[in-house]
Amino acid sequence: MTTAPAIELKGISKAFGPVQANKDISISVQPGTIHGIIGENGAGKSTLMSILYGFYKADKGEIFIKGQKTAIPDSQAAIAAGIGMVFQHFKLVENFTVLENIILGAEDGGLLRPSLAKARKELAHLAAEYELNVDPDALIENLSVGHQQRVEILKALYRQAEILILDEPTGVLTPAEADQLFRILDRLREEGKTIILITHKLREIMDITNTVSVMRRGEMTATVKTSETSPEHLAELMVGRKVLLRVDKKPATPGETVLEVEKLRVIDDKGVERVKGIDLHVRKGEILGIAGVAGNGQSELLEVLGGITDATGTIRMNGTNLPLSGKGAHGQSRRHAGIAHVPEDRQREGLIMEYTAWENVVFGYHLDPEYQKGMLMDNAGIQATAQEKMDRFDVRPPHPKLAAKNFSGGNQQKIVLAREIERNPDLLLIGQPTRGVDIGAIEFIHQQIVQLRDQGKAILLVSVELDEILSLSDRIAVMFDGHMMGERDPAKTDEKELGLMMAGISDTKATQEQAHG
Amino acid sequence: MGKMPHWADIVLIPLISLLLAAVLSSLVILAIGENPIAAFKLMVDGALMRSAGWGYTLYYATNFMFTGLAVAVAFHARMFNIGGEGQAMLGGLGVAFACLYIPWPHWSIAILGASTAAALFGAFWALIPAYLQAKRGSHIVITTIMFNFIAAALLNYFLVNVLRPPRSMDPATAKFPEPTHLPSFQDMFSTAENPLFRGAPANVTFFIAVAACFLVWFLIWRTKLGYEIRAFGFSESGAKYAGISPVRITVIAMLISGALAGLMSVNTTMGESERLVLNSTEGAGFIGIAVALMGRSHPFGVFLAAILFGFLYQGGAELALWTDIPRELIVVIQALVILFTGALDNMVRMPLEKLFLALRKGDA
Amino acid sequence: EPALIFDLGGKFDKSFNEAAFNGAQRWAEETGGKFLEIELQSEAQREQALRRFAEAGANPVITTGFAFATPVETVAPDYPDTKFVNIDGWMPEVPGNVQLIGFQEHQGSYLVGMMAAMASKTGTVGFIGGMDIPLIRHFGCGYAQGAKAVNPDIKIVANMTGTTPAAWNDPVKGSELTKAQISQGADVVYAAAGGTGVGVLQTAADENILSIGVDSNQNHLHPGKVLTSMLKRVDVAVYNSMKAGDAMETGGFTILGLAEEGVGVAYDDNNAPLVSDDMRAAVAAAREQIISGDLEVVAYYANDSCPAHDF
Amino acid sequence: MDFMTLLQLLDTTVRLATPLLLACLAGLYSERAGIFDIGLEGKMLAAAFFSAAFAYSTGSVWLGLLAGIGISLVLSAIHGLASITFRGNQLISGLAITMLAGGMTVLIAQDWFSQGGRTPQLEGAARFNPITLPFAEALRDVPFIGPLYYELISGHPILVYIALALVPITWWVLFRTRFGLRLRAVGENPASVDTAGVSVVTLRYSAVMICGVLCGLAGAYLATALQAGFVKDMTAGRGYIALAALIFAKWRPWYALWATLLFGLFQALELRPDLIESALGVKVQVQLLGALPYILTVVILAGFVGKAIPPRAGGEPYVKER
Ligand SMILES: Nc1ncnc2c1ncn2[C@@H]1O[C@H](COP(=O)(O)OP(=O)(O)OP(=O)(O)O)[C@@H](O)[C@H]1O
Ligand SMILES: Nc1ncnc2c1ncn2[C@@H]1O[C@H](COP(=O)(O)OP(=O)(O)OP(=O)(O)O)[C@@H](O)[C@H]1O
Ligand SMILES: [Mg+2]
Ligand SMILES: [Mg+2]
Repeated sequence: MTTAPAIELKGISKAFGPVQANKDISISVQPGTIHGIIGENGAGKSTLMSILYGFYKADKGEIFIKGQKTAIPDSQAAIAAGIGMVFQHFKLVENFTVLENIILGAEDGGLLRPSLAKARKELAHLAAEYELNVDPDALIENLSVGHQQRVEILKALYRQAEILILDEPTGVLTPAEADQLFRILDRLREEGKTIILITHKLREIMDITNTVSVMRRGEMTATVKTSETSPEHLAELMVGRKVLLRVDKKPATPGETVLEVEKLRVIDDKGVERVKGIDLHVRKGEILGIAGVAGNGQSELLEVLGGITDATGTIRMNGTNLPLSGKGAHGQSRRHAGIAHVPEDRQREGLIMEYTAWENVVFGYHLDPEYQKGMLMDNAGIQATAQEKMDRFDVRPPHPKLAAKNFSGGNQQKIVLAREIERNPDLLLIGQPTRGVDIGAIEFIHQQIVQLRDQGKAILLVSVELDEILSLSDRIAVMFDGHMMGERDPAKTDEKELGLMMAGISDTKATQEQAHG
Repeated sequence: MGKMPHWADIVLIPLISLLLAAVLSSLVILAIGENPIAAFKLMVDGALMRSAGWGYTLYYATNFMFTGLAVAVAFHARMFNIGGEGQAMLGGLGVAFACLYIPWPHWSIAILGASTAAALFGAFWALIPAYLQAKRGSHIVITTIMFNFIAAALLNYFLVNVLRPPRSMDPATAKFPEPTHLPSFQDMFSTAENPLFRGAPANVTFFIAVAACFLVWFLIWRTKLGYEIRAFGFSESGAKYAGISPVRITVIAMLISGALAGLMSVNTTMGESERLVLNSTEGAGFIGIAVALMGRSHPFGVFLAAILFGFLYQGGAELALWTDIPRELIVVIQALVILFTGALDNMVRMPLEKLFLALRKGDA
Repeated sequence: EPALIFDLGGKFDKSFNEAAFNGAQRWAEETGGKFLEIELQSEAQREQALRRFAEAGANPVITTGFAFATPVETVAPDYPDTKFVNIDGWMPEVPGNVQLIGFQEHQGSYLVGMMAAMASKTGTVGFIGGMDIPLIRHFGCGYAQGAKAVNPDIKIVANMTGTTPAAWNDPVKGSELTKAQISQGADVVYAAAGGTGVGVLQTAADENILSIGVDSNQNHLHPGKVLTSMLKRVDVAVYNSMKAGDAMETGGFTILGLAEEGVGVAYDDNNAPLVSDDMRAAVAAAREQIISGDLEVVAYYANDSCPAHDF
Repeated sequence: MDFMTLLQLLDTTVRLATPLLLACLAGLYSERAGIFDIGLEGKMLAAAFFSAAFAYSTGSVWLGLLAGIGISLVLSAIHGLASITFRGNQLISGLAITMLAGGMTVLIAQDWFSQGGRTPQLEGAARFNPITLPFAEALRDVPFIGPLYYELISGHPILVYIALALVPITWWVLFRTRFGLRLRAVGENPASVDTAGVSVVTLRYSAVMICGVLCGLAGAYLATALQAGFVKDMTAGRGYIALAALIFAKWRPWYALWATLLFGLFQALELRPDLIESALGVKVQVQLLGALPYILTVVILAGFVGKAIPPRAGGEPYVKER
């Protein structure tokens, strides 16, 4: 039986100014399948999908939907052609309710009331059918990322999408949430819907897709049946060389305690308690991994340790108490105390995107006498230092005078790491070290972290990637709702147990369930 | 890699934008029944072809340099200081107090004292909005506008009730004593056989303004503070991460901005009128915004833009002297310059980028 | 050829500057001559305009407004062959080629104050000034003295429009101030506020009370609603200076008061129905007394205070 | 202060608050859609001039109003062009438009009427005259209600009632209609609107144009209702005060009404030093009195409003492709 492909792209090209994001790309997706797309950062995956969704206009090329040549000048046309898309960065209005977001652009008539009523009914229906439960009256900004993603999927389904594009949907999800997402995708596939899935996680590709395409530097380099390939092979296709997918590390030899945290509490601007009295310690030569679903207080913990947010409680660094609020509670004093901090969000915090790489290489340490020359900053000296560090961390391109925003995500992360690791800190705080970073860069970043540990440094790692936590940590602590749920030895636990703890199933209960399961 | 060569970005685009503004201005002049070419010639003759014309052009440019730098410094910290006008008024009060109540032996010392007073008073007037912005989140655009109005009232109070000499009608101070009079360009450059800058108000303050351009450049691109100001301006969350206190930077940047705006009054009050008059600021605080924008917040750009606006001011005065064109024409021309160079700059940039891209593709 | 420099208010303010312009216009029509003119836009242009006109051979160079006193004082010695005139200004020592022309505004204001008090039925009269400067208080002070002379118990409501030059040009505020004064009982309002006065006169007409114009004869703006105008014959001063030309006498003060017809009260067809014979008689009598010196109207800036009203 | 005085004070408040309210609502539409507009002042000014000029020339205030709205729309289109189409800096564009209006009005007025940048005085049908609401005369003598109705509620020009009616209408449009939902969304996150298949550009232009219409009303009110003609710079900073009120109102229609009434009250109080003196028992410096509305604005912004969060995409041009 030969059916027309659900989607066929022919010769798509797209340039952003001098950047050729897509070069003569052709791809065909069969109906009722899940089609994976992988590729390094900046390979052009998102761009290609955005063209299909009418968000960008292709410079060249044709689009066929169900065999019909279709012009997609804007998203309206894409929606009409039955295409729905969940973007890498959600396109939701934060201070609108779920319902308002759902109907936006798909209202019936000029008045809202009937549209809202209709959407409420339809939503209940969809929720029942696909297990996509969200409170229709909740404000988006109060929802977890996982729920926000559900809203995006609901938006597409509400518009009766037959073809659903998901751009890196699992980057922000817990394993449980990811599993649930895949169950939903499975169900959709069974109903005959077509799904395109972009991800950096080869395991997901292997688990769920029927076919997979690989992109590299704007070109489509291969399309293979998932059943006929392996993760190693895909990684090689993506990066163009062999990649080590496992972290290679010796057992830890922890020394004395570097950081002690007691009864730490954080209350945010809105008066909500985000961290509810936690204790922890990190020793020399070990990596303490903190697992948890985003939004359970890990970010706040990092920010307090990094001197960004005020808190109450005690933090002892090498035996000395650090101030937690008021004067002295800031990033500078933390750095003096020997704490380096790779923040979770490199673009908002870790880097000044408009600054050049060399300016970013001293960011946070810019007051150090070593970077000063009299009253002025020693720009020439800093540039030389930056060049050295960038070379050592294989930042590409190795140009200190290029603005940070012109580096890809992975290379931006390398700049931050180069800065923080090269300062030779006693304690390294590191949040989401590989978020949105491709396989090649992940490998490198993981190696650096382990090396630092082996030099006898203390490392506090926060990540929502359980894989990462499991493979890097020497001890694992799980946070839920501002509490510490308990600690595990990575050798003696698994994703399932951690997943349950992350969902707030209490420590003992988790062990029990573990025992039963 | 950029889409256009750097020179095109900083030279070609402003030039074309200026040209567009000039064309539109010509149409306006035509519409009110005058000859734009003759008008333009009159402006150039009056502002650039005589030394006295330069004396005026540079006098105005001095004002605009100070206010332009003030706006630029605040811009680097991502703040929009619309309060230059009020800060300059307060600066004027500072100059007046310094010149009237302290017996200076010589102008060279007096100018130091008066500049300090002007900077302090201007900075003080920027302090409150800055503090409110940093601590209370009160929008600085609104508070600085309000502070312009309040400054006008304050200045008026002092001039009418405190500083006005008895019997004088004018809400102005008495003439400052002789030792505070600053050497004008005429004093400095004229010789008996070759009189230059006759009667023009440009004075030593011009050199202070030029020095201020250099200093601001150093401050912003060569010092720790400048590094922190720019970092804060680009990303407040980034600044917090690095341990840069937003409150501190907001306040310091605004203090510097206010001080620069305040310094303008040294030129007008000490240099030109030699007394403090009510409207000595004459909207230079607002022109400063345009100057900073046109100069892309870079001191050298500010310098050039200030001279352009100085030319427009002086050329406009010449128009008003010798033709029937109302003085508001100059306001219109300024508005068009600001519109085209500041707001509609992409109208020129977008096609140019395409052009350069096509050229480069052609080369490759 | 003579030159005329208007102060920052602009030449068509319907009062002071416009009067100067009218004088120049009259001279031009009568003699067929031409004159140079400029409206300033900046403080620094004061000297510039003076110098440029002097260098261009203009003679005399006439300036309106007290703010020109200092620049004229500075510039005049550089151009000994040019004669300078300043209206309203004051300087401690008058250079030999400068003539200052001043008006006894308080005298004229005294007379309109009398008329206001006589026309008022409520026993409350209003005064609306432009920018709060001594000159305007000087107007108001004469007005208050005149009103009190007629009715010692009269209530005088006085407001200034503002503290910046914008106060000369804020008819909206003038209008609201008039309404506020009406609600305080005022039924005659004297506006000494340049362009702002336009709003005052308008609202007074709208609300059916009487108003008093200033500088030029403004009776025609709202016929039958403007009680009178306090004339300040800037036009005559300008006309005379232009006519005298180079022969003009300089080096001193010309004071134009009631005696010289420099200030006065406007009677014409527009306000004829409003002015009773009693009023005319009383005003004429007071005028004689002031001219003869039997009655002294205190000038506000004699010692910066007013005996009849606390500004 | 007796009842009548209070009524008169409030009456003045309403009159002075009306242009602020119209401008504030204008800004509200624009800023809710993500386009900052500090050019309200300029649009009002241009509208004031054109409405007065056309009302004078045609003898009909309604034609004048149309002309005022027309020119305000033209300036809005320029602002839209700069900030939407060409993604320019919205603050600069607003500033330039204000300057342009300041210069052009005088230039054209001078060329047209030769009265020093002023229009001739408007009379009769060339002005919006106060309208007496039904029963105002009849009820006048009823205690309390009568004067309240007659003095305060009745007797304003039609534009005052239009401005007041626009408050609930704006609320309804923003929060009860599809257009309002999209408008608010485009000010918060234009990408959400774009990916929902709705044109960001069209939405933003409509918001900017509505802003133009309201500024047109505000300007026409100044020149043909509050005053009988145009004089240069007659807006006297009202556009900026309206912006302050908008922030104070946190971009909400009903709050905008209260905020502008408060500012109107400040301005009304400034006109009544006698009341302030009798209330405080001391004489207040005129300069202080004049600065009072501005000082109070700062105090309120600092003390009561706290951080007012503007629409999140406000002031940023929507750029899909770098
Ligand atoms: N709006 C844009 N304007 C300019 N350049 C862009 C834009 N979007 C993407 N690009 C560039 O196009 C190229 C492809 O980007 P794209 O986002 O499609 O990559 P990707 O494969 O999705 O990467 P990632 O895995 O990081 O999401 C990159 O070099 C990127 O910088
Ligand atoms: N203004 C720009 N001009 C030219 N190229 C740019 C520009 N900005 C970014 N790039 C290119 O974009 C790429 C980075 O793209 P992008 O922003 O998509 O990062 P990313 O890898 O997708 O990171 P993340 O996944 O964290 O968003 C780099 O290859 C860089 O050369
Ligand atoms: Mg990306
Ligand atoms: Mg992507």
